[in-house]
Formats: sequence, structure tokens, C-alpha cells
Amino acid sequence: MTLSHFLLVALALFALGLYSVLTRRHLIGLLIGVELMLNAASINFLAFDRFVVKDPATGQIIVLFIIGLAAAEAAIALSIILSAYRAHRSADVDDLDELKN
Amino acid sequence: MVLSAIILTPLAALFLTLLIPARNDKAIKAVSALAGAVTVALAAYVWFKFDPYSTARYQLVERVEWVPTFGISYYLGVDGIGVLMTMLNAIVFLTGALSMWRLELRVKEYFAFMLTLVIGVFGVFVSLDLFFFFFFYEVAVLPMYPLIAVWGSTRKEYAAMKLTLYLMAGSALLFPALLSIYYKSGLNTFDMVALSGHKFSEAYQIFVYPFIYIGFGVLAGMFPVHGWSPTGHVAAPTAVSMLHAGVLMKLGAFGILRVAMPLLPAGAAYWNGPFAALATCNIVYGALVALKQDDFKFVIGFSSVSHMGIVLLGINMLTIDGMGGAVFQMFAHGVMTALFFSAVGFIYDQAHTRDIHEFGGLSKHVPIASAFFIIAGLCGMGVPGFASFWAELLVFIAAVKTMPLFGVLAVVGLIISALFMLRVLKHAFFGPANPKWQGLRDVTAWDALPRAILIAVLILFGFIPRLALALIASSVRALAGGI
Amino acid sequence: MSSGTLALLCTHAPLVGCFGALVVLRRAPRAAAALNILAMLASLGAALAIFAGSNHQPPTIISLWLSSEGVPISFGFLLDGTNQLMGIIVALIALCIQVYSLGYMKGDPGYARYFGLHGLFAWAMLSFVYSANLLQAFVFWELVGLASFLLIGFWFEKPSAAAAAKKAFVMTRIGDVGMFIGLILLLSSTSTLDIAQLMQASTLASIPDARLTLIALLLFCGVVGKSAQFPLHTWLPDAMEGPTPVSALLHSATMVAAGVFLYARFHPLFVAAEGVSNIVLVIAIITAILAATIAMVQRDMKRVLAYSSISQLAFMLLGLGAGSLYAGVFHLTTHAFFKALLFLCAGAYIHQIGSNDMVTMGRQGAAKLRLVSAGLVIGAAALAGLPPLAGFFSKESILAALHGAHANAFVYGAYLASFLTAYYTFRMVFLVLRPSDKSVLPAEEHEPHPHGDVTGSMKLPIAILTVGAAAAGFAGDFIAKLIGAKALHPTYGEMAPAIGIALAGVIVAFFEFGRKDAAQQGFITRVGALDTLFERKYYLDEIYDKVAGGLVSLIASVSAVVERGVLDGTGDLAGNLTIATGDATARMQSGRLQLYIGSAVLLIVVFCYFVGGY
Amino acid sequence: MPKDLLLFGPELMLLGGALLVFIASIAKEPKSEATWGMALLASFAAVGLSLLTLHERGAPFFPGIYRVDLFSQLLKLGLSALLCGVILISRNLPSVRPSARVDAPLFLLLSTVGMMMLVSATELLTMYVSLELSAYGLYIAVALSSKPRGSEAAAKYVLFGATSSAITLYGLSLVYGTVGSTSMVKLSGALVAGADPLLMIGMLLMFAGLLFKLALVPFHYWAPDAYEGAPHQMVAFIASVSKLGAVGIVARFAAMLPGGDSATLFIALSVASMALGNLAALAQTDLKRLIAYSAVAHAGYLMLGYAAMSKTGLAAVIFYGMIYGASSVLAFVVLSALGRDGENPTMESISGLYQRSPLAALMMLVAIFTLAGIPPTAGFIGKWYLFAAALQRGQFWLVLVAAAASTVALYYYLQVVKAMYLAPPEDRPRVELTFTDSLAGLAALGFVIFYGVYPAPLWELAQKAAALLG
Repeated sequence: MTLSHFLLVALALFALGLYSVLTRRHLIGLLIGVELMLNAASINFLAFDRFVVKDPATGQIIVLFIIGLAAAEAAIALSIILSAYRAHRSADVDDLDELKN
Repeated sequence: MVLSAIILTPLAALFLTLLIPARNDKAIKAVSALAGAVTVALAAYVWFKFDPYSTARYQLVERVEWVPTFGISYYLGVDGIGVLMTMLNAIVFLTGALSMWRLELRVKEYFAFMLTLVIGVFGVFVSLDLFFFFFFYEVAVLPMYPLIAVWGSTRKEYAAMKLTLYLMAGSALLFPALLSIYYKSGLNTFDMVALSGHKFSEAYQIFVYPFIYIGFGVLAGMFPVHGWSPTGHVAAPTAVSMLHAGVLMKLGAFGILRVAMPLLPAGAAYWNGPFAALATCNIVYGALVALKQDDFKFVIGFSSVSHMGIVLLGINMLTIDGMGGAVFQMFAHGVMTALFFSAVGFIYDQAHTRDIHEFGGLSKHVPIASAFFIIAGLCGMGVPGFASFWAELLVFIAAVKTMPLFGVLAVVGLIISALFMLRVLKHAFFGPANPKWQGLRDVTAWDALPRAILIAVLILFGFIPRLALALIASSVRALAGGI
Repeated sequence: MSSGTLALLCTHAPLVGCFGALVVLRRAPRAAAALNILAMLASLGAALAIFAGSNHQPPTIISLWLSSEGVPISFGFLLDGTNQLMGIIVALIALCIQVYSLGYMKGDPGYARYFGLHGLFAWAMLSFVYSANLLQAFVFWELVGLASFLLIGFWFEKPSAAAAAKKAFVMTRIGDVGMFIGLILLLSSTSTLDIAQLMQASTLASIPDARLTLIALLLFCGVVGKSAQFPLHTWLPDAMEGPTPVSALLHSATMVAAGVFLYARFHPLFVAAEGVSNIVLVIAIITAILAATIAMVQRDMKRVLAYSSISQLAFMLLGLGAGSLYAGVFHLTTHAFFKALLFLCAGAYIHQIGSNDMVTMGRQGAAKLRLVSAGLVIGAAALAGLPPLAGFFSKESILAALHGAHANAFVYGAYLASFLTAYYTFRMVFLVLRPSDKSVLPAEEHEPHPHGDVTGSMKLPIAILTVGAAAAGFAGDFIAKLIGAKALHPTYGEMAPAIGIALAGVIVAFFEFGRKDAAQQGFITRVGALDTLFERKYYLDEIYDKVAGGLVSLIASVSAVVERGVLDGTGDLAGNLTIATGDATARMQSGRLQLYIGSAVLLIVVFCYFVGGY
Repeated sequence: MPKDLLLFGPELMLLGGALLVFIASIAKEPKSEATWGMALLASFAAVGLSLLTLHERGAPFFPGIYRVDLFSQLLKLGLSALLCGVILISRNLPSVRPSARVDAPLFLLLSTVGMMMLVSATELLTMYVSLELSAYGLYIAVALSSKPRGSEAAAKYVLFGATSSAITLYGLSLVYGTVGSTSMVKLSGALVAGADPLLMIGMLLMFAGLLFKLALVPFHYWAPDAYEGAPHQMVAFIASVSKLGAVGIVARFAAMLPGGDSATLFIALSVASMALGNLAALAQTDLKRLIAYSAVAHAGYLMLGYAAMSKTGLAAVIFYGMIYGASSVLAFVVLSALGRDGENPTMESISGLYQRSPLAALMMLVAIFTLAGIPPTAGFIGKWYLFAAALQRGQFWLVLVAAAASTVALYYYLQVVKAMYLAPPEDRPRVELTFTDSLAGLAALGFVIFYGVYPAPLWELAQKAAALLG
């Protein structure tokens, strides 16, 4: 297991997350995609921490922060999605098309 | 300090105007007229104080560092050209304010915008710092929009928008050009006197000169980007037309003389041929189009295009006569066209039409008001005895000498300008009196005052052209000598 | 007083009158008239005083006027013989005509304005005459044109008057433009416009030949315009729309003579310029015959006189073109008298009878105006060149000059013109004074409407000018001395053919118009085509209108279309395109979140590729 | 320690204020007046403390990751002053859901704290956390709208924002991996040392998140929607405070870049933004949406300064950021007053504003002139500096394009002027400016006019601040 393996996994994860952000119909699906992307970054941090920086703490602290932030972000996003659902009776991303031009 | 005073007078009037309650419109008008009179007095003071024989090119200089780290200073001063233009603006300002004595619609704002415009114009004429020059230039241009759009007539919103966009497009050309001059010089200053001392590489001058020339040229009504001007004239209310054609268009030519030529002499020498050709187009084409117009103001508007062509032609001759004539023509045309619009405005305000075919025999009903227009028309035809004759004469002499083809074409343009002026006179002022206009009121002494001032100026300089030419001679010599 | 002061007084006194009448005394017309007449008196006095004292004073007085680097223009007075002579003529005739106008213009609502404009004209004309500098001369030349414009359009409510004024201004300006360019060329060739200096042989010699010819031709353009020579002559007959005294003063005696005067002034230049005098002669001879033929068929008395003026001006140019300064100036002088006289007589008839039509005048008893009729006959005889009246001597000297200098073609042409002159002049006299019961000429359509009786103030100038027209012919030697040219004294043998021709003209006219029970039908009516051609003035007006006017109008229309369509159109199109692009751009905001994110990501990928250097 | 407290004062004040607001808002019968007053006081205090610490330097509490210097304090002064302005006009929040009115100031304060930390952060994680902190407040602020469109806008905003934040984070991880540290000083050193492609890609991805805040093309999509959907005062906040914060952090990063390719990239983005923003704005009738597109265009103008890759450029950017913030506040003073009914102001509803309230019309006029860059407002001089900076790098054609874009912009700005001054008011109601509205408006107006006429003091501060970067 070298650095590149980890990085490739992370990249794949990132790509998958992005893919679901771009293709999911449901707003929550998009949110999950974003979470995947965040996790990809986390893997990167840990991998770099392990192989490059050789500092036991930094990467892990960063990842902890990321987890916290991701949770907060998810909370806010979910509540907003909820309110959007209430307003439109739908959580389909394509139904949010009132604002344009 | 007198130059600052000239800028500050309308500024003070502006503040005063903003403070006076809107219903007190007489007081507002009086403030503007008074400010106009004060600026005329100050301009006269400058005139006498200015020593045309002194070796100092710019006199009455004031200088305060403004943004030292960026080389911007509040730097005022005038050469002979500046003195003449300042006087022109003061006169047009005064007479313009007096001409709007009967205005009733939104008086307060009207005068507020007009004063802003006047401040800008004065600023341009006395600034020696490139930044402030451009600053005031923009200040002067923008009030035209509301002035036309609110108080104008005939497609006023279209005209106002067109005017603003054309002029701003011109500024868009100026913006990079002026800034690049600043950096190219490496002097870290916007001081135009210092910049003109710097020798820019010839290639650079040739590259950047057209930007500045055309940028200012738009405002000077340069062919083929003059389209905003007649439309704007037609739509604008009387005093705005007066200021617009009388002074504002001169800013463009002044910019070329003050910025483009002293800073980029090699550029001027390289480009003067093509630009002289365009100026000739101005003269001939403007007159030809004027020949086909039925609206009084369109006729005058296109005549302005034609007359500004004379200014531009003179400038591009790069000789003392040509440039001197151009400067003199700026002054003469300014006064003349102010008189034109003032005269037309008086008639339009009562008749509410400007179609020359609807009139006829106006000289019968309103002899004095007609006389004002006729005098302006004669002046526009280049009849001697009025200031513009000498100006055109000098330009034509220079042009025939320097570029005979353009010179001869321009002189032939005189025939066409006689044709279109006479056409207006014939249709509107001569011929059988149309009974429809029986009820028109002729001018009162008060109405006549501003027009009489303008005529007096035209005749004074028509008889004693030396007054102006002596003033500008050394400045023009310095300018031409630099090229 | 020094002659400088006198010249200033002479030239500028009328300006005071003009200002007073137009601005101060607008509501006091009589005072305005009096003021102007006083001013004219002062001018005349000053002109005479200059003449009297001219031996003691320097001929030119100069002060700097306009000064720009390359154009040092001085303002001053050139008081040599030619100018003195012309100044006196102008002042005298102007004074006569102003006095005449007192009666003629009585009751006109524009009385004060009329006199004011007269003052303006006199000021400009006198200043032109005394100018020391070509540019100064040009300035006043233009002002003369302006005064003419305003006076022709004096009755501006008449559309024909307004049109005539416009036409006069434009046609003369066409000539002026040529002159102006010539002036600039002269200036750039010699760096001076001082007339005295220019006329020095050394100055003229310094100009290259081709250029000198060009300059002379351009200056001649001005002469052609102002003195109404072919092809720019068509304005002058129309100018008769102005009040008759105006026609008398401006369009016969003084203003139109300014062109000839200018030619005389620059005589050395025209002589020095190679090939120009031939062109001048051709133009002059064409004009002389053309105008005379048209005058043969006119019924309007003023128009006859107008065409006669054109023809006579051409005669003057013939003399000058033939190289004789004396002949031209002499004819200029005599013509001023007799033509002014003829016009004043015409004015008197018009005033009394109320019609310009000669037939109507005759039938309404024009002959009853004794003094006027006497003046008419004398004037006509002078014009026809009958001895011993003024026109005889001057015309003879022109013919002599032609004999002396040039090919016979011009001489025969001049004979033809003389014959026609005598013919149409006496046709006029007979039509007016000897109405015939058997006349085939139809009556005028509308009724005459008389203005009033011929007053004393009108008779006095007629009397004075009659004397002048009779006597001026004897001043030949005096004039020659004054202008410093050689007088021509043709022998009686040389004169004989001319006298014969003039008499023949008179006799033909008598048989056709003057006999008792004459049919009053000209011989030209037998050649229908020519008659119509003359009647329609060679269709020149129509041709100019259609060709030149049409061409200018066409170009102007095209320009206007270009302005509206192309230039404005481009501007508007640019604006509209921008706005349309704006709409399209805004539509990129499609409302679909995933498209937004997708496009952003796509761009990031592109950028990554870019900065990553892959 | 007291010194540290002082240096950290502005942030602390806002945090304290946020705490108070929070406590007040969970009271039994919360009063929006009370929370508003607290927020106002806190922001005033923050202004005062920022002024006090303007020329201080130091690293309070967290050496190496947090820096206080003229740059940070100047921006904090700007941020708190703009916040002050926004809060002044937020006394009534008609377009906010009634239940949320009491909470609204909380999010503004927290978000501002995030911005303040952002401009002081010298370490990547801190920066990222601050970025998120400021963003959360904004997401919620948009969602507070009483209209269905508000939640749509918020949903789009938050999802777009979260995605870009994830991209940023991914980039950050790459940077961390190549530099081996999260310290900006080290990063800067690495950037100078040489262009590792991975590092550059990391930087680029990181920039994406920052440019998202700046609403630069192609990260601008959220702006028009958020501006249109969010409550007026919240938009005012996004347009002023948030914009200035973004300007600050981008400046910090731009100062580290070596130029070359990145300058080309910036130029491309700049041109795209100017063009798209100004063109799309031509088609707008909703004034908030119009301002949004104009904001996109302004991001493009700002990019000119960054692209110059010079101290002058950064100074110009800082200067212009301040001016832009003030003019946004000024515009929203009027727009919120117009939108008292909770609806978005449009070209229609602003018609005849001159007759309905001359003062409001004047404020809007000055705001518009500032945005359009017309003297004597500071917008003119701001553009002058920006364009000058670009020209210093010889970007003649770029400046020409920018100037041409400004000319296009003038068209829609003048449409607003036209509506205000030319269109008849018909029976639209008068527009009342409350005392606090007028206060905020006049202060902003005074600011843009004063610095328009005499820019030297602010410019010199901006120059000194810029000198500290990089």
C-alpha cells in the first residue's frame, strides 16, 4: 500500500461523490454526494499525513475538524432541503426551477 | 486661487440650490444666474491676469498634492486656450441660466444638474493633472442624461441614452490610453506638464494616439461617431443644448489639444492625415445632411457636426494657424451655437413645433426673436463681422496650405452650409407669414438679454479677432512647436 | 483731418447710420432715414476731401488687424486714384438713391430697417473700395453680399423675394469660394495680401507661372459671381425682387461693379497671368451677347435693365480683358451713372403706375412723367452708346482696346452686343413712352396698383443723375490721369462703325416699336425657337436647378439616408445586439442546479489541465 | 494577555453579541427589537475596536495561524462597518419569516465572525473553518425568506456551496500533501520554489471555493438566485460584508501566487465575469437580481486587480472592495425600504422614486453612480486604481475590454435612474426611510462621495495593507 493507492481511492471516492452530485435527482442524494467528496478529502489528508508529512497529529486533527464541519453542514443543508420540500412538495432537484434567467 | 474659485462658484451654487426649497424656484434660478455672472467676472479676471507674452506656458497655477503615492495632484492652471474656453463656458453658463428663466418643471433638480455639468466643464478647462482632467470630464458628461431625459422632448429617452452610451464608449477608449501613458512615462505622476516633457517612444505614440483622439473625438462630434450629437441636440432643452453644443462638444477638442497632442506629438504627426480626412467628412457630410433636415434643431445639430469638423480639421493641420483657428472656432462656435439654440428655444417653447415647413414669415410676427436666429445663421454661414469668420478663415488658410485637397473640399463645404442655413431662413423666417403664429410673443427685454450678450460677444470678436488670437498665440505656438 | 481719419469717417459713417436705424431708432423711421442720409453725406464729403487732399498724404494707412503666425493681416486704407474714384462714385450714387428712397419707400413698415440695411451696404461697399489688403477686401466683399442678401429679401414675405435672396447669396458664394481659395494660394505664394505690395512687378514675378494663372482664374471666379457673368449670372435678374432703389444701387451701379472693380484693382496680376485674359474675354463676350439677347424679349422693365447690367458688366470686362484698365474703369464710371438713372426712372414709373410691365406702363401714360421720361431717354441713349452721352465714350474706348489688342472675333461680338444693346434699350424706351394702339402685346393679367406720386425727393436724384449720365463721358482724361492709365482716344474713323451699329439698333427698335401704330413685335419673334430660347433665358435656370440643384439634393439625400440608415443604424444595431446577447446570456442561468455545478466542474477540470501542464 | 484580548477584540465583540442574541432569542417571548439592538451594539463595538487596533500588529492566542496586522484590521474595520450598516437597515425584516426575525441578527454576526477570522487566518485549516463558518450563516440567512423562492434559492446555494467547499477541501488536501504543512508561510515558500503540478492543481481547487464566494464566473450561478430569493437585508449582507471578506482572503492567496499561468487564468475569468455579468444584467427587471449580475461583473473588475499580481493591484482590490461594500449597503438601504411589503423591488416598483422620496432616490442614484464608476463617487476612483493596476502589467486590451464592459453596464444602471427619475410614480406609495435607514444611507453616501473626491487616506491605508501581504 503506497501513497498512490490511497490517493487513487480518494480520487475515486471524490469522483463518485461528484458523479452523484451531478446526476442524483433527489436533493438528499446530492448532499450524500457532497459528503462523499468530503470524505475523499479526509482520506487524502490521512494518507498524506501518514506517508509524506510524518506528523502524527495534524492530519488527524484536520479530519476531526472535517467530520465536525461535515456534520454541521449536513444539518444546515438538510434543514434547508426540508424547507424547500415544504415549499415545493418535492425534493426533486429539477423541480427547483423557479429561479432562472 | 482664482481658478479654484471658478470651480467653487458653481459648486457653492449647487449646494445652495440643494438647500433652497424646491417651490422657491425664482431663488434657485437667481442663484444660478448669479453664479454665472460671478464666473464671467472671474473668467474676465483670469483673462486680464493672464500674460500671453510671458514665458510661462501655464499661469495662475495652483497645486495641492492629492494622492501623492499615485502621483495625483490637484493641479490647476491655464494657458491661453484654457482662458478662452473658461470664458466661453462662463458666458454660456450665464446665458444658459438666463435662457431658462421660464422653466417650471422640476426647477431645482434642473439647475442642480446643470451646475454639476458646469463644474465639470470648468474643471476640465483648468486641470493640468491628467487624473483630474478625466475626473471632471466624466463629471461633465453624465448630467446630460437626466437633463435630456427629464426636460427634453422628441424621443428624449432614446436620445439621452444614445448620447450617454456614445460618450461613455469614448471614455472607455480613453481609460486604458490615459493610464498607459502614466505607466509608460515611468514618472509616477499624472502631471500633464511633466508628462509632456517625457519623450515616449514613437511606436508607442503611434499606437496610443488614436485611442485618445477618437476617445475625445466622440465628444467633439467626430465623423463617423457623431450620431449622438444631433439626436441629443434635438431632444435637449434650450439651455442644455446651449451647454451641450456650446461647451461640452468643445471638451472633446480641448482634450485632443491638451492631452493627445502635447503628450504624443509623434502620434499626432503620424495620424493627422487620416483624421484630417475624417474632419473633412465632418464638414461636408454634416452640411449635406443638414440640408435634408426639417427640424430646426436637427439642422443646427448637423451644422454643429459640420462646424466641429472645422475645429478638428484645424487641429490636424498641426500648424499655428490651423490650431489657432481651431481654438478660435471652438470659442466662436460655442457662442454661436448657444445663440442658435437660445433663439430656437424661444420659438419652440411657444410654438411647440420645430418643423421649418410649419413656420413661415416668422420675421413678421416675431421680428426680434427672428433676428436672433438670423444673426446666428449668418454667423453659421461664415459671414464676416462675426467671430466664426476669422476662425474658419484661419483654418481654411492652414488647410489649403497644408493639405490642399481637404482644404478645398472644406471651403466648398461653405457653399453647402450657406445652402442649408438659407433654406431654413427661407422657409421659416421669410415667405408669407403663417397666420397660425399670429399670437407668438416676441422677446421682452429680459428674454433678449442673454441673446444680446451672445451676439455682442460674436460681434466683438468678429471685429477684433486679435483679442482672442493674441491670447492663444503663444499657447498654440508652443503646441505646434512641440510637434 | 488726415486722410486716414477721413477714410475712417468715409467708410464707417454709414455703420453708425446702420446701427442707429436697426437698433436704436427702430420706432422712429424718419429719424433713422435722416440719420442715414446724414451719414452718407458725411461719407461723400470725406471721399471728396480725400480726393482733394490726396497729394499731401501717403497713399496707404495700415494698422495690424488680425495676427496669427502665418497670417499677418493688416487693416488699412489704400487711397490711390482708382479707389478715390470708386469711393466717390459709390458715395454719390448711394446718397442719391437714399434721397430717392425717402419718397419711394414711404409708408413701408420696414422703413427704418430699409435705411439701416442701406447703411450696412454703404459701409461694406466703401470699406471694400478703400481696402488696403485683399483679405480685408474679401471681408467687406462678403459683407456687401450680405447686405445684398438682406436687401433683396427686404420684402421677405414675398416667397419670390426670399428665394431670390437665397439664390443671390448662393450663386455669389460659389464664386467667392473660388476667390477665397485663390486668396489663400496668393497668400501662401507671397506671404502677403497687401494689395499695393502684391501689384508690384517683383512680387508677381516671384510666383511661378502656372500658379499665377491658377490664382488669377480663381480670383476671376469671384468676379464672375459678384459681377454676374456667365455662368453665374442667373441671380441678378431675380434680385430685382428687391425694392427698385436697391436694384439701382446694388445690382447695377455699385455692388455688382465690385467684381469688375476687383479685376481692375488686380489688373497687373491678370495681365501677368498667362492665358487668363483670353478666358476672361470669352466669358465676357458670351455674357454680353447672352444677356443682351435675353433683354430683347423681356417685358418687365427692371429685368431688361438687369440683363442690360449683366451685359454692360461684361463690356467692362472686355475692356479690362483686352488690357486696358482705362476702358474698363471708364465704362464702370459712366455705367454707374446711367444705369442708376435708368433704374430710378423705372422705379418712378413703378411707383406711379404700380406695374413693372413696360406695356402696361406705356398704356397707363408713363410719358406724362416729364422729368422722368427725359431722364429715361438720356439714360437710354447713354446706354445705347449714342454720342455725346456718357456711354458712347466709354464704349468706344472699350472697342478701341479690343481693336488694339485682340482678334477680330471679339470685336465683331462686341459690335453685335452693341447693336442688341441699342435695340433693346430703345425697345424699352418706345414701349414705355410710345404706346401703340395696334400693339400685339397683350395686356398684363393683373391690375396695376400705384404706390403714390413721384415726390420731389425722387425727382432730385433723377435730375442729378441725368446730368451725370449726360456729362460723365467727358471725364475720360481725368479718369485716366487719376488711375494712372493711358487714355484711349479713338479717331472718328474708328468710331464710325460703332456709331452706325448703335444707330441701326435704335432705328430697328423705332420701326418695330416706336412708329405710330407699330405692331410692337420684335424681329426675333419670327424665329420662334430663338424667341423661346431667349424668353426662357436659355433654360439656364432650369438646367441649374435640375442638374446642380438636383445633384446636390441627391448627394444630400444619400447622406441623410446614410446617416439614418448606416451610421445611426449601426449604433442602434450594436445596442440592440448587445441587449439580445444579454437576453441569451441570462438564459444560461437555466435554473438547473446540476448544470451549474457541472459547468463549474468542467471548467475546473479544463483549468487543471491548463495549470497542471498535462 | 490583555493585549491579545484587544487584538482579538472585534471578533470577540461579535461573538459576544451573537451569544447575547442567541440567549435573547430563546427567551419566552423574544423581541426582535432587543436582538436587533444587541447586534447593533456589538457591531458598533466591533467597529470601535477595529479602529483602535487598526495599526496594531500581533498574533493573539494562536501564533502562526492567526495574524493581526493592518491588512486584517482594515478589512475587519470594513467588515464591521458594513455589518453595522446592514444591521441598521434590518430593524424591520418584512421579507423574513416572522418566526425567524428574532434570530436573523445571530446569523449575520456569526457569519461576520467567520469573515473576520478568514482575513486574519494564516493557516489553511483555520481558513477553511472560517470559510465554512461564514458560509453557514449565509446559507441560513438566505433560507430565512418568507417566500418559497427563498428556500429554493437556499437549497441551490447550500448545495452548490457545499460542493465547492468539498472541492476546496480536496484541493487543500493536495496542497497539504505537497507542501507538507498547512501553514501559509510554508505554502508561499513552496509556491516560490517551483511549480509542482499537483500543488498547482491543489491551489486551483482551493481557489474554486474562494472564487465561489466572490461569485466569479463560473462559480457565480448561486448569486442571482440567492440575491433574488433571499430577504433584502440578507442580500445586503451578502453583497457587502461577505463580498469584502472574500476579497480579503482571495487577496491573501493571490499575493502568494507566482504569476504567469495564474495571471492568465485570472484574466480569462475576469473577462468572462465582466462580460457575462454585464450582459445578463441587461435582461433583468428584478432589481436584486440585477444587482447580483452586476456583482458578478464587479467580481470581474476586482479580478483585474488580482491579475495584476502586484501590490498596487492588491491595494486597488482592497480599496475597491471597501467602496463596493459601501455602495451595496447604500443601494440596499433604498431597496429594502422599497421592499417593505416583502416583495422584491423591480424596475416597476422603483418608478417615480424621486417623487416618492427624493432622499431615497438620491441615495440610489449615488449608489448606482458608484457601481457604474462615475465621478465624483468613489466607484470612479476605485475603477481607476483597478484599471491602473492592470495597465501597470501592460494589459492594455484587458482594460479596454473592462472599460467597454462598464459602458454596457451603464445601460442598465441608467435604466434604473430612468425609472426613478423619469417614470411617473402613479399611485405607488411614498417610500419612508426610517431614522436608522437614513443614518446608514447617509453614512455610506458620505463615504463614497468623500473618498471619491479625496481618496488619498483610504488609498494609502490600502497600499500599506497590501504591502503586508505575500
